[in-house]
Amino acid sequence: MTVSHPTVEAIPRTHDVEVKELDAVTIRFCGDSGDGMQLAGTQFTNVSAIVGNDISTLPDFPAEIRAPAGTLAGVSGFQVHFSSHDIHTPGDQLNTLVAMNPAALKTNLKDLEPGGILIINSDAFTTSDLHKAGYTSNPLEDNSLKGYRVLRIPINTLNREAVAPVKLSPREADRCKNFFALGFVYWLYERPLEPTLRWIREKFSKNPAVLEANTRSLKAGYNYGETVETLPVHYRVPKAHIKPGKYRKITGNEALAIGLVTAASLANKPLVYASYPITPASDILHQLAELKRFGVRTIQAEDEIAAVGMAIGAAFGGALGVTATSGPGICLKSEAIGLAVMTELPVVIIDVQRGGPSTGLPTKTEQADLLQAMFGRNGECPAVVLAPRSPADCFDVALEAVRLAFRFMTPVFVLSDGYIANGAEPWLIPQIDRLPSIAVHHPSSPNGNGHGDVPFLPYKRDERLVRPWALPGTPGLEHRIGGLEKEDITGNVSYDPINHERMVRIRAQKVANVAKEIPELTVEGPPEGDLLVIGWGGTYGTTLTAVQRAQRKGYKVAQAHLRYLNPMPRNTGDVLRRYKKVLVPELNSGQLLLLLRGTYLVDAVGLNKVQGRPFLVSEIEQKIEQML
Amino acid sequence: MTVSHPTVEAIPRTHDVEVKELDAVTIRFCGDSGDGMQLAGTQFTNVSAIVGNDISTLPDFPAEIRAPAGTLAGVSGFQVHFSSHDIHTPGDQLNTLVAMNPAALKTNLKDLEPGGILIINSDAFTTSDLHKAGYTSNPLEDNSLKGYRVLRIPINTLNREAVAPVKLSPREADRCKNFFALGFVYWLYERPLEPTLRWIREKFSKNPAVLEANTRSLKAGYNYGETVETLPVHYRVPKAHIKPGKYRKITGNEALAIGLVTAASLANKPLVYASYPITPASDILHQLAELKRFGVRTIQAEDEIAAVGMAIGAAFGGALGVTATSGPGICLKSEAIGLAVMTELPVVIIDVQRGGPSTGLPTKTEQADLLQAMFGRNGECPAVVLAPRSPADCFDVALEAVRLAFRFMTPVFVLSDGYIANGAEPWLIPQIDRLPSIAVHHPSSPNGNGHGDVPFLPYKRDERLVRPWALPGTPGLEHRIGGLEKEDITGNVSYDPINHERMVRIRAQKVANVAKEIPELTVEGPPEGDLLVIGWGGTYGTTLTAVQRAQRKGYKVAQAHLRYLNPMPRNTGDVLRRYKKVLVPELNSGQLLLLLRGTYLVDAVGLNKVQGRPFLVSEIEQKIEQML
Amino acid sequence: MSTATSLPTLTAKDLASDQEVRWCPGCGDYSILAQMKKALASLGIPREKFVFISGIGCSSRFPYYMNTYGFHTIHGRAPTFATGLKACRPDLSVWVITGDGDGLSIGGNHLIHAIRRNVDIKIILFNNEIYGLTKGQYSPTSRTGTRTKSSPLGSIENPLRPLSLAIGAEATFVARTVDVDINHLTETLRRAAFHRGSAFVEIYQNCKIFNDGVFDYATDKSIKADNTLYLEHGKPLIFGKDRNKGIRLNGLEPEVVTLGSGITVDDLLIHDERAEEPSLAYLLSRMVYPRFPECMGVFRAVQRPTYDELLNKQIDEAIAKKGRGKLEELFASDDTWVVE
Amino acid sequence: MSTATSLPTLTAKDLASDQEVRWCPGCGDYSILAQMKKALASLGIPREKFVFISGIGCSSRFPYYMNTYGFHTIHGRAPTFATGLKACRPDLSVWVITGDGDGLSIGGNHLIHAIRRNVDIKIILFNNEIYGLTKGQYSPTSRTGTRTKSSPLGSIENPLRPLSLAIGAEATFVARTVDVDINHLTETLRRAAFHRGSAFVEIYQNCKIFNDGVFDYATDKSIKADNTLYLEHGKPLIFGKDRNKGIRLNGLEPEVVTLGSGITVDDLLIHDERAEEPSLAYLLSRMVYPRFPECMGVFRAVQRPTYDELLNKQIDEAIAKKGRGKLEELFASDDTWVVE
Ligand SMILES: Cc1ncc(C[n+]2csc(CCOP(=O)(O)OP(=O)(O)O)c2C)c(N)n1
Ligand SMILES: Cc1ncc(C[n+]2csc(CCOP(=O)(O)OP(=O)(O)O)c2C)c(N)n1
Ligand code: SF4
Ligand code: SF4
Ligand SMILES: [Mg+2]
Ligand SMILES: [Mg+2]
Repeated sequence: MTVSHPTVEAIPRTHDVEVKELDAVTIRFCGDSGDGMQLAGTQFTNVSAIVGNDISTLPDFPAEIRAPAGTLAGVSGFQVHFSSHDIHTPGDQLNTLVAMNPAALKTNLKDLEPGGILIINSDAFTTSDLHKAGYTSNPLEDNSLKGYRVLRIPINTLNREAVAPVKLSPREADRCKNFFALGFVYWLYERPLEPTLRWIREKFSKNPAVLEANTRSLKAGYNYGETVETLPVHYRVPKAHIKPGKYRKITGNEALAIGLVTAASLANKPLVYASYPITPASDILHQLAELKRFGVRTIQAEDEIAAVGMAIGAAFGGALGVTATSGPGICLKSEAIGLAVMTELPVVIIDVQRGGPSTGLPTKTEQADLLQAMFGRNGECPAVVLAPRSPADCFDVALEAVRLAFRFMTPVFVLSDGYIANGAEPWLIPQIDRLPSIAVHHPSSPNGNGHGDVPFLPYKRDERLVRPWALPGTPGLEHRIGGLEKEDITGNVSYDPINHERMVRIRAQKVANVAKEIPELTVEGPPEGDLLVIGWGGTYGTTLTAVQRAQRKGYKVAQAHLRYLNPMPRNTGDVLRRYKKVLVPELNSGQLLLLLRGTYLVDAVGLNKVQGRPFLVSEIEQKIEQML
Repeated sequence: MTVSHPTVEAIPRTHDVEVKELDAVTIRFCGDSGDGMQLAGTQFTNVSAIVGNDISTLPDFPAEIRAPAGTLAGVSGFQVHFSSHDIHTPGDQLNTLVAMNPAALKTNLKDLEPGGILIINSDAFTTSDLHKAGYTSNPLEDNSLKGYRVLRIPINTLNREAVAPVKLSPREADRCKNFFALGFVYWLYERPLEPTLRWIREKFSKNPAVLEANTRSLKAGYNYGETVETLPVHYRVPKAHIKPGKYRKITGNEALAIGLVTAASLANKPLVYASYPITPASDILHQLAELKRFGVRTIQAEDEIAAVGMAIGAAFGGALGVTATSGPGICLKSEAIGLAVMTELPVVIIDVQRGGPSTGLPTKTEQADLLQAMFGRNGECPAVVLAPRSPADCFDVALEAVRLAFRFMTPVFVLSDGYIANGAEPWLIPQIDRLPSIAVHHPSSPNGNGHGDVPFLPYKRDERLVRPWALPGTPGLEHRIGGLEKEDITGNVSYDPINHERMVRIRAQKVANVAKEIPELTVEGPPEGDLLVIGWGGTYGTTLTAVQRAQRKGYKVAQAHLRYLNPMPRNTGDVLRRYKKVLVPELNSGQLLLLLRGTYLVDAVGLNKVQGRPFLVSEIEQKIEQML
Repeated sequence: MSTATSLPTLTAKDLASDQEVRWCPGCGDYSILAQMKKALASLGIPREKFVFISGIGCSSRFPYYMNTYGFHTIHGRAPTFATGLKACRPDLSVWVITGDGDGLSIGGNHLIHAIRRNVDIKIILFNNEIYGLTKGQYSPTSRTGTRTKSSPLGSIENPLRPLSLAIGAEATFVARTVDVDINHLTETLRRAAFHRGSAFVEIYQNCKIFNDGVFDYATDKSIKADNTLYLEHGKPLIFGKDRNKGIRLNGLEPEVVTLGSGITVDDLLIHDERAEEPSLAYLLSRMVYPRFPECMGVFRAVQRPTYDELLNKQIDEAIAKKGRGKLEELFASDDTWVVE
Repeated sequence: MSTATSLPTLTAKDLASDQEVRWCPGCGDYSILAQMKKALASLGIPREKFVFISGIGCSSRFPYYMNTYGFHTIHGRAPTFATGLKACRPDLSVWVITGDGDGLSIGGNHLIHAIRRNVDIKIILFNNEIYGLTKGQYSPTSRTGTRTKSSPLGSIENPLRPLSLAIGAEATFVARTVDVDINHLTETLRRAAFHRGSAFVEIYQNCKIFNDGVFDYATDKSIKADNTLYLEHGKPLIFGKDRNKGIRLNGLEPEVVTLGSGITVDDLLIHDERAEEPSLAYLLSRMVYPRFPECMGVFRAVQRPTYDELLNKQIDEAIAKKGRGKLEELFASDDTWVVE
């Protein structure tokens, strides 16, 4: 599963156009926010998926809505890793970089491998744009790009020519230039045009001029590659051998939205999704708001407190109550989550983590809310905490979160992050009839002595310590719940000291009981050995790749990945103790690390990166080698 | 420092009234909320302090404002431990219990030692009051009190007689009965009446009838003891040998209020105290609101979020900004505290912890917000965390919190609790000129290159990594701060990945640097040995007493107590490792325990009690013995 | 909210829970509890359909004492729980119980947003102009100068007028009543129950312990007739022990006039609770003792679509238009491809 | 707030920070920034005395662009920071910058409480009827039916009217202006600056990207005269391209009339921004396009003691009465005893 790079050496310097087969390629489209790079990247991803590659993507937006054109702050990028084998990351280093303007070149060049292909829109390297990007000399002229395979293409000019026959304003004409660039890259990597042509036809069906222009641009870019001998070679990345089935591309936020709707349907519950917009969680709201036909009730609340209150209110009424936010919003929701713990109502709280503390880096990724999810509430206040490991995994985790919330009458946290939320990968569409069922029971008669004369006991528990979920509207089960300590069994307000301790223990034990019903922790690699690399959340793919590389080098290293952070799988301590060393890579300053050390007393060490972006495979690989 | 109890055996059964000297006594006054037990307890405490005993108190209020008279929910109690030596707890078991009604007897009897003195207002044992208390037979008649030394006094009757000469309604007359009971207890323990008589004179100067009645009641109670041979003995607890100086009695909330005003004065800063009422923190607001003459600005905010925002706004303006609340309020403040961490503004956040989770047990004590204070915010968001160990210690901790906040430009948490907040002990009034000074520096000119042409750099740091506190209104230092990640030195908004990581580390290191300027952790007992008992906050006195008892029994056990929870003293790991075993008693499910294990990898074990009330000395003592 | 027809009729007693009521003796809350039970029993709605949701405060203990479904939530947030519940359970009759601190201090934002959305919930604010549960601090409705534990030299804040605020927040139903006027209280609660949409009711409630007597001017039998004005739709604004005083409009300013000597009933302002624009209701909400009598009754009651109705309607319409969504469809909502 | 006299006069340029302005090209915020600099430069207050405090949103980036003290805080809470600051620093001129989401959605409660307390801060709400920074969801001021990312089938919520809400919350100064009307904008900001107490200004602001053109009726040169009415104290309410239309009161309902044919200026409502009771201001705040022209200018401006003033006064009075407190005294505020 190594990624081979087309280095300068690998490209035979002849004028015959040759096709070279590659195992995997990482390409990044970048340009100004107005240049349509997200679109180009998405199209490229779709086509690559359709031709059978495995894919993984990483978009990178500017923080501003519309930063001034041409500035460094305005650069938007989209990275695609596509390959002929199973991949788990969007790639460390770029094999090819498309830079639509000087600012894009400046901010992205450092990620291009030595000798990598650099496709440059030379028309954009005007004095003014160079200046905006902070270049004092023109990199196209000062020899500073000599370590790369530079393809200077006057994209503006060529594109304008291509669309000239269509009646468009110059500005409209220029808007097509992402398709020209895309067309050229399609040629470079032997991608078919048809899927994108189809997309253009559908998207612009109401605007024939733009339809025509974009079509022309795309083809012109392709033909330019074919005709002009810019490069003596183009590349082919064969199909990956992936599990047969029907696939689609999915981002983490999409998978969460779809997962929640699916879970609601499996449980036969209405989904009430209440949320206050916040980057990078808002898209879940946007997705779900489109799904009215699926019976989804979305509420845009006045703030995060209201949103979680609404979700809990819906849960009290028997619905699937869900809320999502990012870190600052979790702060605000924490008091109400405590109420859900006390009243033992099922509610799912999604935290799409971003760079912190405070407002931090809203558009960047991080994993620094784990301890907040665990402990960010007053009193002893345990909740279940799960974390998806990849975009597609969000679907499964959504289902599992709902299942556990209902089964254990408990709030469940889902810790996603900006990387998972916006990144995409292929998703094997599940067969509906193979999906797990989610059972829910609501009592319809008092549980006292079986007769109506003993009132309903809302805190009488089953063997798993779970209390009944009696719904308002059910005759004879009238009862009151609330945030004051409850008397065991009756649920009446109780100030009794011993009862309080009992209830604190019961709440903890109930959450601990979840461990009895979740899979044990498995490892990828030898069941014991020199090093265990254990992580959680979005670092999965990168860690796996790094560990596999180290394994191929002969190291006795294994990977474990925690989907369940509270409670952890019951064999976690055993697994940890089977390796001489334990490494915990996290995009924070060592949060899981503290939990593992404190809980299992293993001298684990952390690999910590807090830069608002994911690990590179090489970073983890290096650390592994350094430890062995 | 053992506490000797007057057991039944110890009281010579003769009719001559004898004076017996005791080392220490624990007494509890209890009755209906309307019975004035808090007042009786406070007066008894004051007098005991004045006669030179060491004291420690524990009030216990009902949760309701005015629960129905005579019910169990309405019982109010006040416990005083007074002694001829240094004491650190309000006492485990009662030597004497005053029960003004059946409900009070029912809820408090279990704490009375076998053979203890039980003073009962027999007039209150009517069928109706017995019924309200849930008694099916009258304990005064059914022999169930035979294990105690019961003194049945018809207090209502005797009191009414005593005040008969004064023109009062029957209700007003009955209101004096707490003074009758108090007078009797004064006789029992040889306390002088004068301090209380003086208090009555001052308090009721505008109401001569009540003044007169209360005076009569108090004296009548005393005389009753002297005259009627209820008990063949009374007791004397000699003066304690305590450090010379001027003393007053102080509760934790008072000490915090006074400490904050003192700190503001030492730093020459106005105190802006913004708070939203919540039990058990509201009294700090009430105290400070009375101190307008000291330049204190109290703001009753619309909620906890507003309160912390106001405190931070005041800090931005150069004032001492403080807010206080209890656990649920910390949830709400957490987002803004993150902003204070990011903007590095000094602000003190007091959490008077109470039973949780959620609304929990508002009037009860607990230590379960430690991890919330540490981690209850999004992102990597370190703040300083301190905890006072006793009511009087709150004064010192308030000063230290302010000193560190200013010196390190950081939010500082103070974790008090309901037990410390309402409990009282003698406080050696400090000499003003011996108080530490609190230095604050505000720049008046740009710190760039020393000339005006380089702008002010709000995030340029000194050697301790502390940024300058430049105040609005200073010409030439105009600058902007905020919750987005800051560029190192300039403080401009920065999305740069490497800068982010640097800033995360700097913020962590700055807080870690505090450890360089705080005292090392000391132990009470042998510097190494079999067991270290380490705790934090209000468990100090109980733990100390238990450890000292174990030491006297010959065990190699020592106590350490953490005032600084983040960062911990630099030698904490060393100290922990010098003992074979480590015990961490906490009024939670093991929060410091997790931190110590996770940080220092010692196999510490917890002794955990979550009953909304403090440890008993015996509970810790037992655990110590069990571990050795 | 479905109203069943052939049910065994409820009595107020059926609505009492088995929990001991723990307010202070003499607290105005007792009367409100009693009248609430009476009012609900008269509605023809089965007991299990009622849900009481409260925040925190003395008043917020209310749900424990009702033998209905109840949820004692957290401070200030009750309207949010109620909104979430009503959004998925339109069949329930949802009542929010709040206090002047709970609803107007910490909870002000949720209150105004629930009101503007016109969620079909009944919000009953017990205004005792004090924080009772936390033992006596001033509240956002306490009059300037009020001395309390947190304002020993007198409060320096301007009080909010709950009804003015609600009207400023697009309320469709606002009313005021007082704890001791039991018939008016019962009737006002019934009116609120019948309103489709957010109904906001302010109840003057005496806190015996921390603010005893603040509403004496409006409750003391000997003077209340001169200090209060009971609104009736379509009727002129008349008040006074002798019913000889009224409110006349002078430009946009109300003024108190005495009938007779040239001034007749025809000169008086006529109450119109159904006015489309709330200017009258607003103006009435500004009338404050001692300059004016304070109005009691329904200030405003207009019909607007409710939030929960509209929410469900969008769902129904979407389904009607394109059919109920199927999971297969959802999964395939982006381009798909098949790997063989 | 002290106004210095013999200072080197400020220019708008002196108030520009060195930070690159990063709003979208064409955003209405640019104009507000420019006019703010102009307005402040004219006040005679030294630059270092200005503090801008904002929440989160596009609008809330404002402080970064002003070369004054600035604090970009958290979402919705700016008034709280401003209140704390002003409470201890009465010498500063404190401005709060907020948006319709920041100030009215998450921050509604702090807004109304700052306003009712009459803290001496200037609150400028950029109303673009949308969430800009989070890329286009509807806001509490978006009109019912607005289609956005979070309301693809149209919003089902009733919009809040910011001025009605402020007036409902005891505001002493409320005004409205619009981003492109630069003179009126400057003048309105100056009026706010001169007001002692909380000044609340709503600015209609065009969001080029997510809500372009919502205020066209009030800004498009060809129609705006017919759709807006510029208030002047003591003047009749006249508007229209030909200045021949006016507002007359019909009972408590405003109505649009055309001058001539029997209707004269004397029939029109006269604006009185200083009316003690806010009924007129409230009524004007309810006039909404297209039924009415929308009012611009100062709706209400009355003097009341400010919170910060009163807070300091209580301190001064307490000191005047019993002398400044000394620590010795404080320590001995309970019974003391001496151990020898
Ligand atoms: C988050 C939070 N903050 C503060 C409190 C403390 N608290 C409980 S009730 C209350 C105010 C009660 O006043 P009000 O709403 O007027 O109710 P009342 O007791 O007067 O009926 C406060 C401040 C709390 N429980 N939770
Ligand atoms: C606690 C929290 N919740 C949500 C957000 C996300 N957020 C940032 S700005 C904003 C709304 C902005 O709208 P508005 O106040 O109208 O400002 P505009 O961008 O339109 O100027 C939201 C929801 C946040 N930053 N913090
Ligand atoms: S404190 Fe006041 S409001 Fe609360 S129960 Fe007692 S009388 Fe009623
Ligand atoms: S998104 Fe709208 S409000 Fe925000 S900067 Fe752009 S145009 Fe202005
Ligand atoms: Mg109240
Ligand atoms: Mg906006």
